[in-house]
Amino acid sequence: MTPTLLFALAILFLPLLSFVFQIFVGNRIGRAAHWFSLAALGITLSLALSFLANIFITPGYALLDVNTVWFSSGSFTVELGIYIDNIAAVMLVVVSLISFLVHIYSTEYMRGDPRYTRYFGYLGLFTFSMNGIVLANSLLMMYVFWELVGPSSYLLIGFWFEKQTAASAGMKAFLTNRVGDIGMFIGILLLFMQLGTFNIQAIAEQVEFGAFDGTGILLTVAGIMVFMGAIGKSAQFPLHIWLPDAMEGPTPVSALIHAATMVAAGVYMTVRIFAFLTPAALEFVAVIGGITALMAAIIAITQVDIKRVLAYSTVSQLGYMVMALGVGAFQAGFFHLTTHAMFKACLFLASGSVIHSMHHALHKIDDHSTDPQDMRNMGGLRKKMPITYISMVVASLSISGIPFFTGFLSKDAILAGTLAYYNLHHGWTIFLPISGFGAAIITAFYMFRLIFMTFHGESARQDIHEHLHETPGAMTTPLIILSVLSLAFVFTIPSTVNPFNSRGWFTTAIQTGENFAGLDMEVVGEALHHAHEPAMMISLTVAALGILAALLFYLFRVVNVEKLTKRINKLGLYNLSFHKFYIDEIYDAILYRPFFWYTRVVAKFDWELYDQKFIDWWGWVTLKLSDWSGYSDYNWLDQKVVDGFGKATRYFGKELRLSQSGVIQNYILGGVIGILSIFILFQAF
Amino acid sequence: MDNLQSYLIISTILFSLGLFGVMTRRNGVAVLMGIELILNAASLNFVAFNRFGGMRELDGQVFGIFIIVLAAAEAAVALAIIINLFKNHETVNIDSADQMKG
Amino acid sequence: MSNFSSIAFYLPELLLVLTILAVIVVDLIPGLKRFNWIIALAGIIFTGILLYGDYGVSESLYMGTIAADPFAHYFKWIFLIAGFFTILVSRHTHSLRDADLPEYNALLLIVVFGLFLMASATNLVTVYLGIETVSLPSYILAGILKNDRKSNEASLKYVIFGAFSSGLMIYGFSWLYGLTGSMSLSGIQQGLAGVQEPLALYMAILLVLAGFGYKISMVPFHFWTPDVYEGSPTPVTGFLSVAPKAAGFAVLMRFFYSVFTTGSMTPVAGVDWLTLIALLSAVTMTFGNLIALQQDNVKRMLAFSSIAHAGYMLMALSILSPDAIRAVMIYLTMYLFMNMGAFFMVIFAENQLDAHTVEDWKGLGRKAPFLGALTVILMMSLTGLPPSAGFVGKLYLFAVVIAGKKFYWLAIVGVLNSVVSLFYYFRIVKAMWLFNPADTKPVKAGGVITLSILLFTIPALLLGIYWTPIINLIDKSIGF
Amino acid sequence: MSSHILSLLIFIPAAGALLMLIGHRFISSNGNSEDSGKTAVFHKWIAVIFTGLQLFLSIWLWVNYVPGGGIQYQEHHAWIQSFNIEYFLGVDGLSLPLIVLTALLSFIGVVSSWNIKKSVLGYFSLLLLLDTAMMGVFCSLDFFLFYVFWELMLLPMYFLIGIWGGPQRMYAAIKFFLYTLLGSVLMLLAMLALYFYTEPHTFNLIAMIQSGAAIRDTFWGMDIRMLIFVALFIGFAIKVPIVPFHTWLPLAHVEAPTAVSVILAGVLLKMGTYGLLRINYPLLPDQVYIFAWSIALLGVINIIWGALNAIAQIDLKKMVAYSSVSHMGYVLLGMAAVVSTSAAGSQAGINGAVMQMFNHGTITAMLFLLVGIIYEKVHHRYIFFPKDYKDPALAGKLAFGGLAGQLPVYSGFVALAFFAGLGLPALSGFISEAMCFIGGFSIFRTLTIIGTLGILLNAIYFLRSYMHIFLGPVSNAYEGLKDMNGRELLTIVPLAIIVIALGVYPRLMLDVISPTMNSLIKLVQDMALMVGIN
Repeated sequence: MTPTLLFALAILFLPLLSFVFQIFVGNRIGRAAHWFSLAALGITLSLALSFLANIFITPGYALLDVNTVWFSSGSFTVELGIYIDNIAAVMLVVVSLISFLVHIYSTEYMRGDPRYTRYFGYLGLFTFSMNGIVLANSLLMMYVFWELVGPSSYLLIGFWFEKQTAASAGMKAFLTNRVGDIGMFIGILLLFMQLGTFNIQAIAEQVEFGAFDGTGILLTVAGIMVFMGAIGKSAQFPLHIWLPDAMEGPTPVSALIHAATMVAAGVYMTVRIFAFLTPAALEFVAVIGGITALMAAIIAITQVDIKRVLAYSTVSQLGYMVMALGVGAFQAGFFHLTTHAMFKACLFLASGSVIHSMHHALHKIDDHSTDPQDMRNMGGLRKKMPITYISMVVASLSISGIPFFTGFLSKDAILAGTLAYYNLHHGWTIFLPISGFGAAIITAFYMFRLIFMTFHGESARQDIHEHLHETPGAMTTPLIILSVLSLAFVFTIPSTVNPFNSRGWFTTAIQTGENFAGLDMEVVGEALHHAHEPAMMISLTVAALGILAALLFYLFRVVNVEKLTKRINKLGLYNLSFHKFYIDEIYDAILYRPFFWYTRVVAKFDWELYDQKFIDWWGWVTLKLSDWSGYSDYNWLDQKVVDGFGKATRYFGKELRLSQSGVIQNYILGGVIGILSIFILFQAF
Repeated sequence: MDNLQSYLIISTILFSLGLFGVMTRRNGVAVLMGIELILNAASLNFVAFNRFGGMRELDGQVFGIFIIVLAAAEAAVALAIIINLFKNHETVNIDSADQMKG
Repeated sequence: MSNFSSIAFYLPELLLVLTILAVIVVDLIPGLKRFNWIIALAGIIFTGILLYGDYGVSESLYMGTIAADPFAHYFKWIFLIAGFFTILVSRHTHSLRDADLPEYNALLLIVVFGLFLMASATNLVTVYLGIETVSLPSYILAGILKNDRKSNEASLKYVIFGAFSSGLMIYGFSWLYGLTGSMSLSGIQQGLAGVQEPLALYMAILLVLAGFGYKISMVPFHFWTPDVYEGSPTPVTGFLSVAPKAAGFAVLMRFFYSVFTTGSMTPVAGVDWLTLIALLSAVTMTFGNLIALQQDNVKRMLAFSSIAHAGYMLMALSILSPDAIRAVMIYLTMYLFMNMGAFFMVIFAENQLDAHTVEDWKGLGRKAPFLGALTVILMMSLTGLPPSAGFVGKLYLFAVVIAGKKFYWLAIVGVLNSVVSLFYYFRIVKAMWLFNPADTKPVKAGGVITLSILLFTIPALLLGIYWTPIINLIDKSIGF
Repeated sequence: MSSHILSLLIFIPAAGALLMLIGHRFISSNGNSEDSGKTAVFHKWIAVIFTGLQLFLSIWLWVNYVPGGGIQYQEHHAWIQSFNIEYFLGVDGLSLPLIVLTALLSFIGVVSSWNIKKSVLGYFSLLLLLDTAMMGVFCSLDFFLFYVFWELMLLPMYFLIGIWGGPQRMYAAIKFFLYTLLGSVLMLLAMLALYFYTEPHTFNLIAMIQSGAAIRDTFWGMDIRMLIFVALFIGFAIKVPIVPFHTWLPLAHVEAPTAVSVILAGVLLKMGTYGLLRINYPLLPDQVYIFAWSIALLGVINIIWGALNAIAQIDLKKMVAYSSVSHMGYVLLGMAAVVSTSAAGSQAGINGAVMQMFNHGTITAMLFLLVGIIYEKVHHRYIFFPKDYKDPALAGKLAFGGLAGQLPVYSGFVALAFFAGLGLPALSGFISEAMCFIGGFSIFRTLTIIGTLGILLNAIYFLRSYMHIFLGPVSNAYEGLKDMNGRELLTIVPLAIIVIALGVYPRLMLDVISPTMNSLIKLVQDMALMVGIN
């Protein structure tokens, strides 16, 4: 076993070890048990960093590619394997870093929770599943870990299961994801049946050598099917509904889910399978991403819950990433995944810090009815919580796409991609840049709306305000680290310090992806290059516009927001956004309710009709018979229903026993009639 | 008239009458009589077949006697039972014995 | 064989006659009166010993009117076993305490003698004689409880229906005689080869079938069965449900296989009585089972079920092959044990609890767990679930039908009927075991009853696990 | 020992039952049938010891089994020569997992029945008799012997449900009995037909494979092979149960005592599919080709129909019962893949089906045990109280809630079992379900795609019921509930370990079964060619 493999396995299994430890030993140790998890994640992180160091030496080369038979029945073999290239190495760092920071943060955030140690166990399980997805070299193995993310998210989102909303949210996340998983599974089956392998590299290779001939419709279908998994996991329209509800989990969990794990898994998977997505499939991907990005951004504008704003922002940003992959801006998509992980984690943890503080303050004044997450109860927090404030501003600038911050680099590349795509295809594809830039302006607006409502202005509730204070070091340290990582130079040094140039170690390590399914990456690259400058101009402008609007609306209060809202709402637009386009309600009306109604009907049919009355059909027949024979009345219908078969036999038995009249001469008559009828019967035939 | 056919016709009539009697009479004794008619029809057949069938042996005639003997025994048993019926039901109407049915 | 030399092979029957006489005579001597059942049983035992001496004999006796062949020999064992245990158990039946047991034993022995005659008859006269010898004492036995209205009614219905049926049969015989000019079965078979009037022959076959059908309670000549079975004293019912039915099948098989069948095993000229039997079989078992479902009186239920069993056995006879005879003989053997065992159990329940309906049996299993467990085995066997004798019997019946490759539908009707029969047989089991009794006071049966039930249950189970000896015996007994 | 190990395996429980009956006489003080405390303990320990011994033997069997070594541990004696009935036992990769499963679940069933109060002697002796019959079915290689054991199961089952069951127990018991008997009598006819059509006549299932190919006949214009296949199929389908022959199942499961539900769902259902694989497949391979699509269709219907019904249930046990219907659908889908032209597909399907049989056995056993545990604690098992509940104040209301806080260990195991049930990777169900889908997909694409809906549907009812029972606001009605005790853990933990072990390392099972199953595939495909319909 080479050290590389050993390290990789350690990265995979250390978090699992943490899980096992916390479940079986943790609660006997108590609070101190978190040191075990911290140590495990710390080692994981350092090992991941050691992999990252390698990518500077040999870019574009698989660090590790091992395979072993998991099980086999002769012709049908399933292999397990680890494949680490630069993408995986970067992703590993992202996952373990965020996870590690969340661990640290949680030691304070979750202090005093009755299931404290179990919480750390679940975090371990989650990290394990995510690392598995990253390391997997085959679609089936990826699917395995993909599915494992389900229960880990279920446990974490529903961690405070005493809250009904939390319990439902966990379930909703799991089930919504499963819808996508079905598609992914079918896609995997299609690929396997066609190519006989689950291995991603092998699939790509076979596609390259023309395993799917002809128009490639099958490959397109397979690609879209597999991508359905990403629609679920990465909360793309129309399966995005689970993500905002997932805010019911503890805030650090939200940070983990929304920044580095679960939702990133979908994008990561799309990155992995990019090589064999056909142009048609990519078009589908791009459209889904575009819709998601714009729609989620619009919803985010009107939310008042601090975490919900961030949640929709996540959906929107994920839409960006997916759209990027769809338009062929492979590098940009993955870049955005990485940068987003940092600033979004920072945002969530910062909001958690605010909520934590609010919660304590509310606790002090013995107020249990006020929602600690509602921004309308905040305001003017920046003096009380300076570190939180600064880190949040940094992250907001980053997400809004302001130069010197990471978000600018990656987002700009994506916008360039959409523009390039339009330049190549024209027509309806104008939707993509519109969506991209539109979402960009909205993003800047709602992020700064959030900042201003929370940290600036007057405090809405002075009584709370008095008791607020900055959170402890265990919570602020991760914030500081993450806000530093949201600065652009982190990704560009040592190549350049030019804030408008994204060239750096990252772009060197992560080359433009290959596509064997018909997309000419050179053409795409060329178009990207040309679109770069205009995109930058527009994006800078829209970001500035967005921030400006937020300034006017919420800081300087030049515009009366309430009035504006009312005016807009004349068309129902505000409500549309506030109620998230009514998608949950629509699903409820056209999917959930009819479905459960249907299951009840099925069950009723199965038992009460099919089983209990099946022979009511027999009964009907016998009823007719008895009508003819004049023997019976309808009374028997009222009698208790026995079973179908039984009923009929009993009924016939009852009728037949009438023949046993008790009068001997009837018996003789019966015998004579019998013999005569036999005689006639046999003569007739 | 002294041919097989006429005997057979008579025996068939006897049989039918017996059958009719068995099926229609209420009185137990009358029913028994019906049965006797059926037996006599058979007996007549045997004798007639024996005579007109050109058989060397007299086994048909013997069978006829057997039938008479057994019919007598049967009648004895049946009458005893009918007497018992009368003891229990105060009637020889066989319809009265319909306690068991269904 | 001449009359005189025939006697050497007729000793069992003669001993039986002597026993009958002895029982009657002893009954007249006051001091010895109470020993007559011992004489009866001893007579049966010695008859059995003599019968054993005749093992393997195949002779035609009394100028071809009676056959001492392995076939008859086998059936005689069934009659002896049934007779022996009926006499034994009757002494311990409470309802028979007031009856005139001496007469009763003599009558039973006469029935046994008649059964012997039926099984070995090879001539129209002896067939008729045998059937009547069985029937006449049976009428009296059914009504032996003179003051019991049900018993009286049973005997009345029995005698009228019986006499009527035998009348039909004898009328049919007369036509057969007329058509062929012969009284012996072999003579009739030869004579039938040249018969030109299929209609007359057909009518004759039907009439004969009526007579035999009455003995085996085949639809539509089954009507007497339930009433007679219900009204008769239970030991008599048990005996009637097994022994005369077996004899009826013996004579039916002998008659149809050696009279209405040509030498090359095909039905006689133009009369497809095989299909007729198949139809009657289907109707009989369906009818018996469906009505049995409705019964609450256990004896009556068993009566209808015995009709159904006759239907099962007829199923095999719709295929013309030696295997069919074997299958019926196996089934009758198994049926002897399981059905009589069940009737003994009914006697037990009547004795101890005055139980007549299924309702009365509730909780009996808990009061008498041992006998309850045996009943489960008996019911299992009657239903035909493996591993039990009843299953093996059904297996052979179905095997014949399937091997015949002709009446698959009949096999399906047959198995469906077994399923239906489960329902009512297990009503008894359900009543016994699934309900809690009102009081859990244990109920003890007398030693004889318990032993009889046990002796009949053991074969009902063991023959379902290993039945090679029976098969070997029957294989040696098929020759007419 | 090795030459008679299968006989031992089969008859050890029966010997235990016998010992109980004999011992009862000596131990009970008054000779009464009712149990004193002393006799009850005696019976329980006899049951534990004998099923434990059987379990030990079955594991020994597993360990010493040589994968790919054909039929092993054969015992071959003449039984009824005149009918060519043999006492022929043997084990191959198809029966071995089920034998171990039977022994395991019987043992667990006995342990889980520790609190039985009502006539202990009867209960445990019937349970052991049932054990003997089940073991016999899986060991028999003679059709007649197989049939005898098959039917022998019914009787103890009838009593176990009928005496120790719930309120509708009598109805459930007789319904189960009639339903299964209906199936098995058809099987009897088919068995006899096979016997008489093979030359020389035989019940030997191995010999029949060769001679079975020669069966050619028609009856009323129908191919006799098809008739035989259908008769056998219905017989087995009722046991599986395949929709529409499934309605005995929810009732029987719900009414049966816990241990019996465990055995019913864990072992008895497998007999249907086992029978198909053991008898229908090798004997009538051409018919398998004709019916493969229908089998796949029925499988998919089972998956969907069972799951839809499960979703609507408010009785936890009924839900689990319907989940069995759904899960057995996977087996059928996998089995249908035997006709797949792709070697990988057919192997995945058939091997997946056999693994799913075992895995469902363990998972559903866990589920029923867990339902039994909560039932013992609170004496009901409603998710929601029914609308006509005896207490009108509770009617229609949520029955539990927030149990996860009160019973952390219990809820943890339920979560494990539920996740295993909904096919979570790393737990055994996933592997076999995925293999069944892969197999099915290789030949019946559309059907399988519809079938994959089951992935979602199964998750819905498991998660919903989990939420309603264990999550949400804590209900005050069940304060002071105790978490699982040692005995209950003893029943659950082994199953949990197996579920995880087979989920992580399926080779444990696959390596044992695949040689046998692969040769079965080859046999079916080759024979079908030979018979000429392909």
